[in-house]
Amino acid sequence: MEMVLAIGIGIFAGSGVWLLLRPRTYQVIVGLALLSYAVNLFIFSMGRLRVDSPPILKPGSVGDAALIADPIPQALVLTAIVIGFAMTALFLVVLLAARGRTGTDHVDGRES
Amino acid sequence: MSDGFLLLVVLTLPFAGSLLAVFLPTNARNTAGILAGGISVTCCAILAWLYFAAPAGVPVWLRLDWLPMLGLDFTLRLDGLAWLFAVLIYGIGTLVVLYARYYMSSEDPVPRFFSFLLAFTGSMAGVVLSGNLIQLVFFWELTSLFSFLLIGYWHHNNTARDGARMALTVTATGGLCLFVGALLIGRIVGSYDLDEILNSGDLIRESSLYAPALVLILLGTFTKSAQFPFHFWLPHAMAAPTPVSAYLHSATMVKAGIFLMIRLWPVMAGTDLWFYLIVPTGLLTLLVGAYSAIFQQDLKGLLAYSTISHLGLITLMIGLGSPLALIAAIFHTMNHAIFKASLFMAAGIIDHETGTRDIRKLSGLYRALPYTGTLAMVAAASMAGVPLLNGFLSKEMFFAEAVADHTGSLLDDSLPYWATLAGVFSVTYSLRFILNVFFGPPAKDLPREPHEPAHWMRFPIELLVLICLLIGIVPNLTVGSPLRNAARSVVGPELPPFSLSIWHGFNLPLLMSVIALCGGIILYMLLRRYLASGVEGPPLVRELKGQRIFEKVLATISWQWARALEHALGTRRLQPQMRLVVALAVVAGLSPFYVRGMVGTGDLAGTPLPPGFALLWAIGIACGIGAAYQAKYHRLAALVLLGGAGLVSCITFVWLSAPDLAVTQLLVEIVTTVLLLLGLRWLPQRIEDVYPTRPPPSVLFRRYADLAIAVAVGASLSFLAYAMMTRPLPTSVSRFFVERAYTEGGGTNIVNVILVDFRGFDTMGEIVVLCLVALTVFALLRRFRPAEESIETPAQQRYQDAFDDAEPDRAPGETIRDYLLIPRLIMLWLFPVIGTFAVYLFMRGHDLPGGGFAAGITLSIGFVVQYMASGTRWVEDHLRVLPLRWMGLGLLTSAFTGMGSWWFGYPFLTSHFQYVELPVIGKVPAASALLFDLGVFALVVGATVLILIALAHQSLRSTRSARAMEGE
Amino acid sequence: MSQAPDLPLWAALLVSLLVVAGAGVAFLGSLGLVRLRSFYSRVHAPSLGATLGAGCILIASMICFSVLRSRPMVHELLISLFVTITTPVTLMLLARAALYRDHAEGRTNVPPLPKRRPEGAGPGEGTT
Amino acid sequence: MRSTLVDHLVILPILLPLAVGAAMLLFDERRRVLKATLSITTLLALLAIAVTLAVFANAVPETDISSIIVYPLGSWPPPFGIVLVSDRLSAMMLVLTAVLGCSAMTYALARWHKAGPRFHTLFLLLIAGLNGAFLTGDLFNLFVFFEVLLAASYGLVLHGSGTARVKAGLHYIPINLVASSLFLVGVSLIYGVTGTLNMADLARLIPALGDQSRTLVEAGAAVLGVAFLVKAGMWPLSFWLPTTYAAACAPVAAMFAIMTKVGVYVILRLALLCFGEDAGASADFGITWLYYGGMATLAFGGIGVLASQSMSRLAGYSVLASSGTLLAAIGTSNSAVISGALFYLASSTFALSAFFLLIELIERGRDAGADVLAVTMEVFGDAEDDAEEEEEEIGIAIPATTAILGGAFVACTVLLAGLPPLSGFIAKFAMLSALINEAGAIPFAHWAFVVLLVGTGLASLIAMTRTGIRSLWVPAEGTLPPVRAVELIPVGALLFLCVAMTAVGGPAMRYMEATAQVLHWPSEYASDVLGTSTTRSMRPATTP
Amino acid sequence: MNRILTRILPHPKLFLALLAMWLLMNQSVSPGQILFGALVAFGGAWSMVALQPEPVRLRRPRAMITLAWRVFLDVFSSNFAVARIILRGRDGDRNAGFMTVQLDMTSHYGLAVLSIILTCTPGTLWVNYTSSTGTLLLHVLDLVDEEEWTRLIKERYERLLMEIFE
Amino acid sequence: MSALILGWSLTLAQLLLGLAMGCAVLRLLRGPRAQDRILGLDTLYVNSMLLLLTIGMRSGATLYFEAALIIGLLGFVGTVALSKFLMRGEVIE
Ligand code: NA
Ligand code: NA
Repeated sequence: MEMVLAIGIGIFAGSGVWLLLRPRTYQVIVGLALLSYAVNLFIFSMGRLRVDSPPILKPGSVGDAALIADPIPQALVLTAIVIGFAMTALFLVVLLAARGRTGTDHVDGRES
Repeated sequence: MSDGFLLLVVLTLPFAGSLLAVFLPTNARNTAGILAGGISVTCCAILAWLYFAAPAGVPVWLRLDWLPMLGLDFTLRLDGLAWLFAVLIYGIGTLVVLYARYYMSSEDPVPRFFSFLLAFTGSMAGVVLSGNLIQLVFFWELTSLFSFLLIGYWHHNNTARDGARMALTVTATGGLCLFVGALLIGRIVGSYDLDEILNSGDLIRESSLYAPALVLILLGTFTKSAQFPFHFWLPHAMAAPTPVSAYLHSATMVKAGIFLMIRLWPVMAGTDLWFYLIVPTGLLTLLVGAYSAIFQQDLKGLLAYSTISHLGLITLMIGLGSPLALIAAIFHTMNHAIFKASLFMAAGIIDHETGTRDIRKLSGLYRALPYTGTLAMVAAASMAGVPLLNGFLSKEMFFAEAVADHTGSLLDDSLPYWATLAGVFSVTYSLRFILNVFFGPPAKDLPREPHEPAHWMRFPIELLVLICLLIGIVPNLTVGSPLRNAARSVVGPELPPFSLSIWHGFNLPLLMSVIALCGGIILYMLLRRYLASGVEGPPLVRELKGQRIFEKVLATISWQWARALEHALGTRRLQPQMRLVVALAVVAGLSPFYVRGMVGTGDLAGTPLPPGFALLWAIGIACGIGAAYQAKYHRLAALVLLGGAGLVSCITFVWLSAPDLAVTQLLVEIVTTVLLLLGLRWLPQRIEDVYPTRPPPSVLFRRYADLAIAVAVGASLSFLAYAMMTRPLPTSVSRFFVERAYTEGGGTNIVNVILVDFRGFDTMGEIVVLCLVALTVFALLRRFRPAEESIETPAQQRYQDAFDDAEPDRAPGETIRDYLLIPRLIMLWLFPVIGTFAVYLFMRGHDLPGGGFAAGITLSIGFVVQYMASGTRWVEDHLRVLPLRWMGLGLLTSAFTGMGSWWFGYPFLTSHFQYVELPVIGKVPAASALLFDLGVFALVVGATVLILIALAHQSLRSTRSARAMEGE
Repeated sequence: MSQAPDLPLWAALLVSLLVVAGAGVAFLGSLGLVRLRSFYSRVHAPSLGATLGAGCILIASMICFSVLRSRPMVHELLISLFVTITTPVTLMLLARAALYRDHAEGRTNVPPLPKRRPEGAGPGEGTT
Repeated sequence: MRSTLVDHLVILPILLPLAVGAAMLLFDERRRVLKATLSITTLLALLAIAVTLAVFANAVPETDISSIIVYPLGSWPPPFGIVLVSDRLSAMMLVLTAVLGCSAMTYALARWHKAGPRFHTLFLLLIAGLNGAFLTGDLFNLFVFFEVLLAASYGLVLHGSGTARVKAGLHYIPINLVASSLFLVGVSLIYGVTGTLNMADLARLIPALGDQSRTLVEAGAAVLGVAFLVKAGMWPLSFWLPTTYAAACAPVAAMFAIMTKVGVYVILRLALLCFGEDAGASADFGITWLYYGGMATLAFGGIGVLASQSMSRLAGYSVLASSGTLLAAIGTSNSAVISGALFYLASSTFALSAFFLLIELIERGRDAGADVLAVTMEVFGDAEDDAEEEEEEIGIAIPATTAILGGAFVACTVLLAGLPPLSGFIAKFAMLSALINEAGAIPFAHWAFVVLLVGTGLASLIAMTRTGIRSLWVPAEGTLPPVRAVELIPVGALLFLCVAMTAVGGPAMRYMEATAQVLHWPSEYASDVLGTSTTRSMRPATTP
Repeated sequence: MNRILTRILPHPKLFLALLAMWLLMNQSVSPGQILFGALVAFGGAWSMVALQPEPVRLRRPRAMITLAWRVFLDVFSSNFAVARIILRGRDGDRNAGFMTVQLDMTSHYGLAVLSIILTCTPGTLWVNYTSSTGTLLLHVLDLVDEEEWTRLIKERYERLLMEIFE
Repeated sequence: MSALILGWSLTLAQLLLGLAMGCAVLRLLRGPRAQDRILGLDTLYVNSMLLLLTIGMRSGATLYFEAALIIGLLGFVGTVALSKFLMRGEVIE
């Protein structure tokens, strides 16, 4: 599983970066989204992989860290997801505004 | 008041006056003049008092705390040398003020002029009075700055601007070199204190840093004192008003360099390096200056070059390294200041009275200006070194030193010849100044009819010429004592024997003087015809114009090269920048592996791979690569594929025990899809491919490079992730959370307890981000201007409306009504369902997957569904959605919940929970964290809805504007 | 991979059967997406997974958890309800959007757009 | 833990602007007076708080570190919970932020706050983000505050709209988003190896790491470093910066003068805390790169300053030069150089901020295209021809506004070039003096740094006089720029601070020295932070 | 009485549905959950007031049950039918095609339920409904006998639906 | 024993659902028209929901149920938006 996930992270990141380096704004926003998937999974993987052991306690019990998935990376990913969403929205609007004002969808605001 | 504080007064009075003058009204010529004059006179008086009151041979001191940790105390130090220079500064300063009062037009904003002048005076005084080398540099740079303002005083004139800029550039550059030189001296000596430096001559001369320090300091002094090849700024500084020229180029600015060389002479002179750096420079300056002066057509230009020449002479004498030469240098500095100031003022009067300074136009002025003419002749004679005048005395001393033996080198031996030649030149240009201007036929076509100026305008010249005569005739009585004092403070208490008398008998120097006088007259005769022809500039080196070269070099280096370099080393385009950031990140991230060696996989047992998971990721990979492939031409396809990739990562979260992440990711996924679609409306069809056939090789190469970078990033991240995942988890802080989530955080969903309690502050920041983005989106869309092609309603709508219109029985809009008839009904009824679901997600969040964020997004999806089903107008007619309120209240709720703990004396965000026992219902959890989460919920609803709705509103706006256009 | 929950044999068998059947139906439906040749035919495919496929798996889930928890666990009903309500919305909207697109592009193999009187609005050829 | 009052004071720099900013969302956009009053009051309060914290931080002898205030949020003890840490460095940054905030906001009240919706909220939240970044002692919380300040900065860059701003945003945003991704990768990697997010805890753990773990942590730190360096504007990660800063409206650009300093601050803090002398095998990790990178940035900044046609770009490149100076200074890992650099940090922040405000005032009413033409004329035109014509030798009376603008411009020039009499000179002197007085032989890199420091100063001088002469001395046609007093006051105040820093340089410099000294005792810092006890056991919780 | 009830609790059926949904989601019928669920459902019902939906009239519970059973059977069998078509191979959908049905029902809710039924039943797809004419355009995967389909829809479903909703 | 049976059958079911998703993605990638891709995404959503349910059963925990419920209740929103975009050129009018 680790290998598959690692490859998956790599592919998402690679595709994202490829798009980030493209000249069209829409490519960049898709790239950013892909990159953020990769990064979220990467953060998540820092807690190592656990199947069937979600960080949710039985009511009234003191948890045992050895038995459940590390909750911290999950909390971090949650924050990252939210921020990533916000940034996608922001960049989208900026790219729309740029498209409207410059008449091109090139990232530099002019065809080069 | 102690003597030290008197020094402080001497230094600060001009600055205070300068500040005061700024606030004077523009036309307050007299007030400003009186202010400036009064200050100068006061300072002179204080200096005079100090001369008599202070004990001889012991400097007057003042030390104030400034930056002791950096070895920079505010130190003032007045010894004989400083006194002599200070008197020159303030004495001539007084006369210049008086002169300027009459010279400057009444329409001129004179207070500004006097303000700059006073500040400059103060800075000069600061240079000579500094008892700390860094402090000296401090004032040194100030003189550059204020001289810039003075030279550029008539800044509406191009020449003034250029002259000022050149002077500043050259002298400030030198100043920076001097600064570093001073720092080196400080390192050698271990102190910047002048006393300590002056006591460390051997240490300095033997240090390995002596050479760089000396070179740097000399660069500073040479540029300031206009030594060849840095002399070119000085003639161009003549664009300044004449009082400024008279002041800057006689007693002050240019003498700062001389002063510093004399100041450091005891500790730095006496080496071969000193001799061979300074003497040739001084000699070249002396000759080039004098030679150029002969051929000047501008009166002030002639004086400027003669100044250069005299500065070269002084420098040369300092460079010789003998105490006698030094005394001669000090003496000549003084003499030059006196006669040159008077000559500049005389030139100023001529200019003022005739309206021109062009020697070719001037002639026979003696008739109109007999008095001024006489004064100018005496001063010029002094400049030429005619006996009975002060210039003669110091020049004799110079000749004597030229003849004396210093190093025995060829240069040393040839000095008498060069000195005589310079003498010849100086006689020639002095003659030219007098004969061409005052004698000959009366000038015609002068811009103004000349008259003798106001008496008080002439008075400074009279006084200075009188001093020339007095010194020239009775040197010992007049300057003997101050000169000796000054010399003692440099050379030491024991001065070599020297005599200040007019007659030393028939000797070699006298012969040289005679040769110079006769030679000068002959040369003038020979050159008369040539000079009368009106050619500008000296022959042989006419093409070698320092200013032109300087401008060209400066423009080339500071503009063309800089731009080329900026272009080569930087970019204004996004892609190269992005490439660099990403590539550098990869390099940086991998560098530790290169340095420390590779890291293998860890020994954590791998998790068995279910085939479904492998299949899932095959799909994920296909989606990821597909999205990357399609994003250019098939935006919608890319969007859909992106959704697929998101779904895969969401399922991965579920598979790997992160239900909260899965829930959140799914919801965000949905909103993002809607969001991007809302945006796609405003992205018109892509323009045709830039490269319809095959892209050029450069583009292909860039693509391959990008591909390489992308692969590198992917591989690195894969590698890192794999390396980490196969390593056992370290003892982590999460243990603390796991153990306390329920007992102290009151929730079983550890992730949620972390988010709202343990690390609630992160969440708070996160919702602020969301809030900010929503506000930004809102603000940006308020001014949104869609692209040309997308202003119209979309083609589909036009097609459908046209169809409805064309059919006799249909009305426009019927298609969309029918289209949404049933979906709308279902979506309408889903609103309370989704709302209920949101509440459910919210309520269970603390114990099970869910929480404020997920609930907020859910509710906002509920809103969006209504917008999609019924349209913006309809929804806003029926529901009052006030996103900004939601956001504000949400943020405040979270903040105030956190602050609630203050009430109980705990830090911000300290949570409180307990179970409340209610009748019938039983135990109900009442955690402050829930309230905090409520704030999160409200903010998320507000922000998400605001973003989506702001985008959705654009459609309304565009139809509105389309309608408005039709109406026109 | 962790162990699946320990159910009584009958339940395990029943659940297994339902799960595999449901997944099989869903797979068949999705296979239709690949194999059917016209878009309008393909739109039918996902409803297999959404109805019978989902039904089987949801029932399996209900049985599984009810047995595990020894009390009726029927919240899966909600999913089936929601899926039933929402799937038509999407398919309907999508099919009609496709229809209008085809019209706008002047394709002839789709039925004409609705007019007041259905003049010979017979069956169109649904294949491309 | 010390007195409760001071304790809660630590969180106020974050909380106060946040709450006020949020509350303003509830008011209608048109209630400008109310909003202006609220903003200014808040910012002044923040200044007071920041100064109090600085005074408190400085109240103990220089040799004592325990003046730091640790504020455990939620009463969770470090390293588990998030802590805020206020020491000399943080407090100084807070003061800078508050000063810039006050002046930029005052300036904005003349006109800019009306140029787009919700300016006050955006601005206050930016302040909250900055303060959070300066105060937090937690690596991930730092990320969050970075995002807060970036998100606010995105909004503010775009404030006022217009093509140039939108185009700048189109570069600024994705670059920073990528940097944020790198930040996340770095932080999570570090967490994955060490199991902690607390900076002090990290400092405690890093020396004892195993070989392979160390390599992985360093990889994380390096990636993190790239992210910070993007924000700090190190060459070649900084090409976006001049354009962005030039495009932003004046008060925003003035506030941005501290944005690069956030990156520098974090690098300074983390480099010395986690990779300082105590860091075992990781000691001085990456420091050489910082040194050379900083110098490259400094050089590039200088080149850019010379190559700039417009004043705003010039200012943008000056920001780079300032960043480069600071990064290189950190790279020397010499306490004396760093203390000089801290002084420089304050001085250059004030100067750049004032300059950004000033530029707009000077350029107001000027034709934008005139700049390009003037430079080209100057370079290629024949100066000799102009000299021939007779020129008026009577000065022109300058209107008071122009005179004030001119004076302020000269002050900015002097500051940026590092010339006397303002604080730029003291700052440069402190750094140069420390470099040259390095014990033992002066290394070559130090010489290079000295040359670059002096050289960029000169470049600034040349460029500034060129542009200043062009815009202030060349007789302008047309009307006077409409400048309001409320716009001049902040410029004056900032410049006055620079004068004050020169005049009372002693105490200021002593503060910086103490700061730099304390930064070199990471273990003390770590034990102070980690030794903080909380009253958690007494918290009012009932176990269910 | 009824009017007073709707003043306090509009959309009582929705209220009950939401309450049921709440309890189902929470898998609990504790008094606390019922109370809170009622509260939420109450809010949900009131939120619907703002949206002003067309009023729903439901009658004939027996017809509802009959309909549900029929639909269940049809869906079940259609699944197999469609599966067979899919498995048939490349041109399994050779009989697919569009057809129109003239509907008499006008209740939007009835139409909605009909659309759900038809779309949920694999093999039939509700494509377009023109409200002005009452014409329904269907796509059928196995369109061998158009009459048969028309009859199925009109008699098996529409009649019952009209009983329920009109 | 029963766990083994259930385990294997769940694995098989997951495999089948994975294949189903694969088919959907194939359509998603191949198109040829936008509506085909949207249909693919919709199918993908339904299949993932089922996959989530099987994962839930394997874990024996109801914690993953909400994720499936979200797809069931809200999964259609994306497809609706996409369809409406196809039909009208904009999502919200
Ligand atoms: Na000699
Ligand atoms: Na169907």
